[in-house]
Amino acid sequence: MDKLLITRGVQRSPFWKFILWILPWAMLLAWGLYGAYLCLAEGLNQTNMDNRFAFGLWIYLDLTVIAFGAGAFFTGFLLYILKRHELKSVINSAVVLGLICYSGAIVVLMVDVGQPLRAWFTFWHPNVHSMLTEVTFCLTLYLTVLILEYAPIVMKNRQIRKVPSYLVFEFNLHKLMVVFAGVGAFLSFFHQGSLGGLYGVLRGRPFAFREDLGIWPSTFFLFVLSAMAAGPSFVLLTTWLVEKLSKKRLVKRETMSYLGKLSGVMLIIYILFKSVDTLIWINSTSPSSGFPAFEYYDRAAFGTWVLFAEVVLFGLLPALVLLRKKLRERMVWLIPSAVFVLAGVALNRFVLTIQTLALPTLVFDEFLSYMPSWQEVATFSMVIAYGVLLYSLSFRYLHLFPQERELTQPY
Amino acid sequence: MDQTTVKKSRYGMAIDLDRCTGCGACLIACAVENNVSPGQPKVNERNGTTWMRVFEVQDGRPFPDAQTAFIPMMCQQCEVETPCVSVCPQNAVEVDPETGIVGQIPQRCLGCRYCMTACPYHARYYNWWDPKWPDGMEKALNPDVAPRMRGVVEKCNFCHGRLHEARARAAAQGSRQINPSDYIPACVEACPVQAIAFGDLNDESTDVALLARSERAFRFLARLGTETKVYYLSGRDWVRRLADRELARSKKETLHG
Amino acid sequence: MQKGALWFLSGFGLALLIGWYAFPQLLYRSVDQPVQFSHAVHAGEAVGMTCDGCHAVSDDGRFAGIPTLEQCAGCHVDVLGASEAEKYFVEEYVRQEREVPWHVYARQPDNAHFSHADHVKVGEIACERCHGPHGTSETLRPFEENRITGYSRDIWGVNISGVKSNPWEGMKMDDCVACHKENNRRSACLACHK
Amino acid sequence: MLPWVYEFRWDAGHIIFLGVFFSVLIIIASTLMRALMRAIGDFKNRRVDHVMWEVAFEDLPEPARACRHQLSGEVAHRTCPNEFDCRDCVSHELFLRANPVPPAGTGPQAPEEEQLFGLSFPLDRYYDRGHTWVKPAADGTLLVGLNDLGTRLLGSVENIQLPEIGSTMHVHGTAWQVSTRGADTRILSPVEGTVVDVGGPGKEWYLKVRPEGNGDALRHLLRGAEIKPWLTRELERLQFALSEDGVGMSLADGGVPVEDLPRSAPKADWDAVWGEMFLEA
Amino acid sequence: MPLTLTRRNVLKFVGGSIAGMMVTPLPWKLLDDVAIWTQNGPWIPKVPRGPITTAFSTCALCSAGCGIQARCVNTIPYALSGIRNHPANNGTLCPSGVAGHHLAYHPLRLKSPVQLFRREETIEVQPVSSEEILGKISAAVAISRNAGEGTLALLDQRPGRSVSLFYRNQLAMHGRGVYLVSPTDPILITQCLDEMVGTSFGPVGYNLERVRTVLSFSAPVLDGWGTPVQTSKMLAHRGSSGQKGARVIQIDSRYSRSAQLADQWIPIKPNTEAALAFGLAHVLLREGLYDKALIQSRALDFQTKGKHSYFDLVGRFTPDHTAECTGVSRDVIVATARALAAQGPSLVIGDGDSGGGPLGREAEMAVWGINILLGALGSNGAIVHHRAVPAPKEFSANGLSPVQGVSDIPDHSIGVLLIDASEQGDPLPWSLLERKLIPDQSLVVAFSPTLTGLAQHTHYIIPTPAHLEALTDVPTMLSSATGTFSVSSPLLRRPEGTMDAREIMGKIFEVEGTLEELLKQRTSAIFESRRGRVFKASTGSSVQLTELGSSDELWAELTAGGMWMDDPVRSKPLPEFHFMGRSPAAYERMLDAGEGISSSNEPDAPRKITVLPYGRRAEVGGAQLSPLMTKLYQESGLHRSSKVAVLNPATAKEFNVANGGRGTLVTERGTQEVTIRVDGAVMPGVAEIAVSPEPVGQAGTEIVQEQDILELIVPDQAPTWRAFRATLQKA
Repeated sequence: MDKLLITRGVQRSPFWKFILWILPWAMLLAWGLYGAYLCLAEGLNQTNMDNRFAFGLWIYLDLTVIAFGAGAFFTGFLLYILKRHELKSVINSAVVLGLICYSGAIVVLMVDVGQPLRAWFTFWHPNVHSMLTEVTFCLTLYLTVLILEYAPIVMKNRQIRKVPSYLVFEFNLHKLMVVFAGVGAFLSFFHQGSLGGLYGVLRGRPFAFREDLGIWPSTFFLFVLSAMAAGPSFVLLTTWLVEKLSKKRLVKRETMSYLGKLSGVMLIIYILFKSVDTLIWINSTSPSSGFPAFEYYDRAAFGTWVLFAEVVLFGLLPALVLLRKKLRERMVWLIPSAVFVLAGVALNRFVLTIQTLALPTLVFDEFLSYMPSWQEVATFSMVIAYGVLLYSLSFRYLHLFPQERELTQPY
Repeated sequence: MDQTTVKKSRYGMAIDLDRCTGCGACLIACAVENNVSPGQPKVNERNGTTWMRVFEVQDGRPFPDAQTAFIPMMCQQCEVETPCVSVCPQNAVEVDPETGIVGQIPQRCLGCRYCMTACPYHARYYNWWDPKWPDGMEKALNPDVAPRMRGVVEKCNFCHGRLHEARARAAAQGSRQINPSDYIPACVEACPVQAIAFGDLNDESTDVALLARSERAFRFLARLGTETKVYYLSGRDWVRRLADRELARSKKETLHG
Repeated sequence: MQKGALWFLSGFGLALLIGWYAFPQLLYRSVDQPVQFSHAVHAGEAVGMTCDGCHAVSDDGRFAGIPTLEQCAGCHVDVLGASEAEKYFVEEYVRQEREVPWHVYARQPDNAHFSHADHVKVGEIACERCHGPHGTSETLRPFEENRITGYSRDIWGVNISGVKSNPWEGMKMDDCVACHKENNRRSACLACHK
Repeated sequence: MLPWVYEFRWDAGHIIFLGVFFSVLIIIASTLMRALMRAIGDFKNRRVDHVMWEVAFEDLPEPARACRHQLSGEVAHRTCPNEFDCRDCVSHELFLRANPVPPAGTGPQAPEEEQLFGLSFPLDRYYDRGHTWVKPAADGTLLVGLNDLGTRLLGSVENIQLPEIGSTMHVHGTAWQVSTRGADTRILSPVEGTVVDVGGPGKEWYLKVRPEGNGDALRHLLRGAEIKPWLTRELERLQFALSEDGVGMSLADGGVPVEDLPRSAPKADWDAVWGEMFLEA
Repeated sequence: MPLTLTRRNVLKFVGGSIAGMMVTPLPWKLLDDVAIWTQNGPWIPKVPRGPITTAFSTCALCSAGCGIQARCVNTIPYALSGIRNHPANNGTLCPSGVAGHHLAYHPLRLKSPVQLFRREETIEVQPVSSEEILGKISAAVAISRNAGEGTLALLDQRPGRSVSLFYRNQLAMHGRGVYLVSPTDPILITQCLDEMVGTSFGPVGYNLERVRTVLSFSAPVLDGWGTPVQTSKMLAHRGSSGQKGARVIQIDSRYSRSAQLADQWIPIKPNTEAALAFGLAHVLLREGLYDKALIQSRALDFQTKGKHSYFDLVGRFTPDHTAECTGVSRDVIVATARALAAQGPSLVIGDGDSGGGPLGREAEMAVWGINILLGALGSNGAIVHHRAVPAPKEFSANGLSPVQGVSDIPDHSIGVLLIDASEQGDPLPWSLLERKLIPDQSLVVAFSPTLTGLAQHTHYIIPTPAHLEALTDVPTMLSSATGTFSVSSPLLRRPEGTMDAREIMGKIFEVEGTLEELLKQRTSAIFESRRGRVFKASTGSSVQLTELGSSDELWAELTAGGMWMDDPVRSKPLPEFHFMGRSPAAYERMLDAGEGISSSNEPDAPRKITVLPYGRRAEVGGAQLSPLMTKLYQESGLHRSSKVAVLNPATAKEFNVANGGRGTLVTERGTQEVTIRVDGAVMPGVAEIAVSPEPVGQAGTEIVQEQDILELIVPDQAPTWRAFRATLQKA
């Protein structure tokens, strides 16, 4: 039965091996579900968040996975709108990754808010000026889009495709994918940006606050750019990982290299803007609200090394590597660079979510630290495990890499 | 009969830090008035609820020259670009145009806590626990203030229940205009040294309007530009320098230099 | 096609039946008032009481709501009439000095602040505007409680669809807001929430 | 959210924000509806077979989609853009004009044998890429059968589902279904028309079809000199598909492929091989 | 044509149902109702609904006697505030008072008598009948009376009440009765003055209106020591008021709240207050800054030939020597003495910190000595005579058992210990009381509404009505210039099963009568004295007592937030007195107190730190604290938890502990885990630790024993526990 669900002509490990692989992740998922249950049933006192650290691990996770999930929209946009057909071989994988990241983020958000049963109030009584409203609307819509993008992949499963109505619907839906790609790109632009805006608008947190460019703070645009840099790297890295784990070539090397190039280009643009933005912030935005910027880096844990790591180590460095054709064509350069790109973006999200809250605003207030509780970690792991499981199932039973068969056939 | 005949107020406070003894009567009175629950024994200073927090601050000089001041800190009722209002995704926070009071409606709140990250004064509190009172004490709750539930944010609203009461009292006499002495927040009423003045800042004759204009008056983090309506008073230079970090730093430099 | 449509339609029809008929039956729990009471008798010519004779606003602006036993006992210290309900009331409550656990049709939740003084004395709104003409009712209808929210059915309105056929039907926030908007009254959340 | 809901205001923020929201919602919904309507249209226009083949074709590895003119050597590399349906192919027209397909044995090449690599490929018929053949009968109907390679690939068939008489065939729709060794394989129909009679394994032919449409009906099928290069490539593909699993068996058994391939190599992943050879994803 | 159940058909049916559902109110109303459920669900506490009324009473949490105005719903108080113009509090209340109506709902509230069984860290309580306890007490009392084995002691944590007179009367009649008060009780401070004068000097109080300079020896003068009105007046010159207040100089080893608020803080080595007092007296004498004629004529031990005199004693404490003893610089000593003399009237206040224990008799006498030198006891001084509050005749002085401090009675002497008002008053280390009991034979019973404080150490507890449930009178405060009397009338109905202390004692001694009768008798006595003024809460103003028509009218006023205030009297001239008291070895004792054999002078043992426990009056006592306060105070950082030790950064470094880290304090009595806080304002070498109750959960059959820092005190160490040595280790 398992065999008949696997795409014809591709090789997958034996079922028992697959179960063995799934099992630990399923256990992690179960543990995470228990942690999340505790948070929902007992309340968020189960976490180590508090009135000062009102956002913690989860929001950090949300921001990071959504940045990583940007691969879905960016690849879709390049493939369907800009017709970069070389990306066809990773689009399915990118869509699945996007779906995992976004649905995971939304699940965690539902645990994170205190009143999930009233969360629909945001739709019914929206405050259109709130970045979070924008994020909520866009995330929900985009998740719908991702589901619609994922649906065709599911419908092309070997067994499901036998139902003519599904396949015909899939066929027609796929033909219109350009619309979803466009809508996805549009929505992603807004919510990736709004996630940045989320912190950029915090007038009361001068560490995060940035001047407006138009109607949005500069972090809006920085987030869009950094997400576009992270997305391809994430697709690249997961593909590479899956190749390593399944011991198969799934995607042409040129495609990998092309993804690296995309990351590099976006990253260098991002770093450029980020540097200008940081300079303006240090010299004007922050001091004008009574906060000397160097004080932010006065704390043992968050020295200027953070800024250096973000801009140079995990920014400029991988960008330059990825922009050089010769280097990015070699896996030993390409993969670590992708890791660095992701580390840089993850660090950026960390700084914005955690450091912002750790830093005091009132002169007499103190710098605070926060360590997530096991329930928070469990919920976090739940999303990771869910992602691995969904990806593993998709990889096994869906045709994620169209090039897989020809890459394993030498003619 | 229309709304325009009702006077628009801007309620504000002036807290004299040179008088405050840090006794904490204000925050207890506040909690009693606003049905803030005693909470669980596990509660600590970072995850409990107190609409008003009193900070003990020192001028940083070593033993035996240290000077101490107490700073009661509650919602500062920002008037301009109120940080928490614009961030709330579902309009659970708003500035009442008639009173200038920043209102937080727990029943609308979904508990995302975005407003808490937005507030520079850390004056917002989240109900990490189910509010619980010892047996029988629910009968002794203030009927004018609804208890909140777990998973929502709450904060000072200048004892709005008392404004309701004052309005009802005025209405019973057929008037729309409240008697100012009917509306005094619990902390103001409780302060044993009368360190807090409260009233309508629009009314030039009130104590609070006078104090707000005094030379001793300052506001915390005023450079954020949110135009808070809670003023602090101190004649002590080092206390006034606590207003923001730039000022605090300038002190250090003069000390060293 | 024909067969398929039948399945679809039967599902559709069943859903309609459940949604429009069974759902309200299940949603509300009907309870009889502990004592029967005739507003018509009390407000009628024979007795001639007015609304604020029992439901009074005090000098400090607080609304007394349903009268306490003390007020009722002012007259009903003994059985005055011939009705069974009154006899029951006097025996079970007045004599035993127990308060009657009335179910209040117009009960708002704790988080709503409603000043009768504001609306009646300043706003000059008639009682019937919100409470309907129950001052002429002969009996007390059963109290219907929403099983989920604990609200009285009057808050949502009689019609499950939310359509109102009389101005006094419905006491949800939307209804308050509609009237406030119409008359340009306070619109801040805190004006009515506590 | 809606104009009559409390807190809605007709200001720029609300109009823009909610305008965009509802626009996106409408776009998503209408696109979905459009896909649905099109799907229903496909059903009504009896394009289901066509769609299913098109999807399957899209999913074939690129080398499996090589144009017949690439196989014949006329062009170095060309992937078929028309799902192996050359009837409306302009390029095919051009290729043909430049280089008409000589019937086997009549062209510049050496006359073809009916036996190719030990397989029987009579030249009196047309061959489809899905290993079926079509032979016009005298009464104007078309006989459809499984070619020798196809027959040997499937070996002894356990179960076969032939269409009912009177049912309609579409080009590259499903002709019949075979299930063997726990795997289903659909055999592509090489022609369009109505089934007038059915045969089966062991008979001369599987189907007798009354063709529909004009004289182009057989234009997409391989014929004459095209057969050998195609078959050569098919055998290569088969060889690879079999070797992939590490079975390492050789196709030829003393020069001639064995009669029942599955029986001779039971360990091979026949499911994958059939998928590969019968162009099913 | 039968409807066949195929997957396709089921799907169609489901599709139809979903489509149909969408056009019914069900999903939408459900969505809405579920949201309302989250706003209004049964787990969310509901506010009471009912008539709102106002009631007046007097706060009995301490002896300030603040008038309280209670807003009540269904007659249950839900918010307290001060009565405007009330002479004690003028419309305000202290934090404890504001939350006073919570005390009836204390999580550890007892509503029926219990027997206690102590386990390792918990206490198990088992219900027992009050008859059983009373039977046991009566039996033990009889044994004590007849067999003469052990005394019958009653520890009164709120002395000065009318019921206290009743106790003293009964104990006196018993024969072997001992009336005890906490060593920190202000009554003992005036006893020191009596010892100097030789007879009862009579009740005295402070007239703070007259004072320009206040020198406080560790008394929490600005932190709940006086009435709110007095504290407010002392701070009146702060801020923008433009009023005049007193200059406050605080001598304190701790950077206490009063030290923080005072105009000047003089840090002093722990337990060297007596030396500083002598040092100040030295400067006053040397510079002639005292009334020589008065001293010459009245002081019997000022300068005596052949015997060590006060002059000799003080002569030893030159500013330099004093500086060496106390750690206060010579210049500060001289300047302070001069300021006291120059900026009079001055008042020197002894009285220790309520958490930290008493100063000790000698130090208190040394403080009285400065007051005498400064003329504070003179007719223009701040220390004024007043008359005792009139009492029924049967409580005449010779019918009363004498007031004794716990430290003043022999060890192992008590057979039966009854503790009244154990939830109130200042904290008392249990070890101090324990050693007064006959080991393994004594019976200890507390009368307390809650299972807190000293009550946790007893064998039985008889529950008494809680604050605002109880009828009680409020005695005069030490800082009051005249006698006062007010009555705290119940605002809450007391639970069945509680008994007030008068009822309990009545049953033990078989005396008829009720507390209400007792208080009414006292009210009559006051009314008949025809003295003083009465504050009426209803009008917010005071009238002459004589304007009231009857004793009942006075009773009505007193039970409704009113207060009776005696007329001031001219201070009696200072009689002859001894600066050093009258005990045989007075000089040596005083000298020892000054030179100090205090623990801080022992050779510096490594890893030992001086622990300074501290607390606040009426807050720390036996944990009579609203559960709200313990939580809120800690949340705001206003009051440290008793699990926090505050150290100077240098000290922290010395002991290798870090800010926020954990440490363990060890003495012979046990260990306590503490969290370290570093504060640059704290004196080096000490650890300040609060004595305050921790938040508690709901009471079950087992509760966790309170563990405060006082438990670590080794009983024989010293009569006071202001400072003790403990080993501090990094945990």
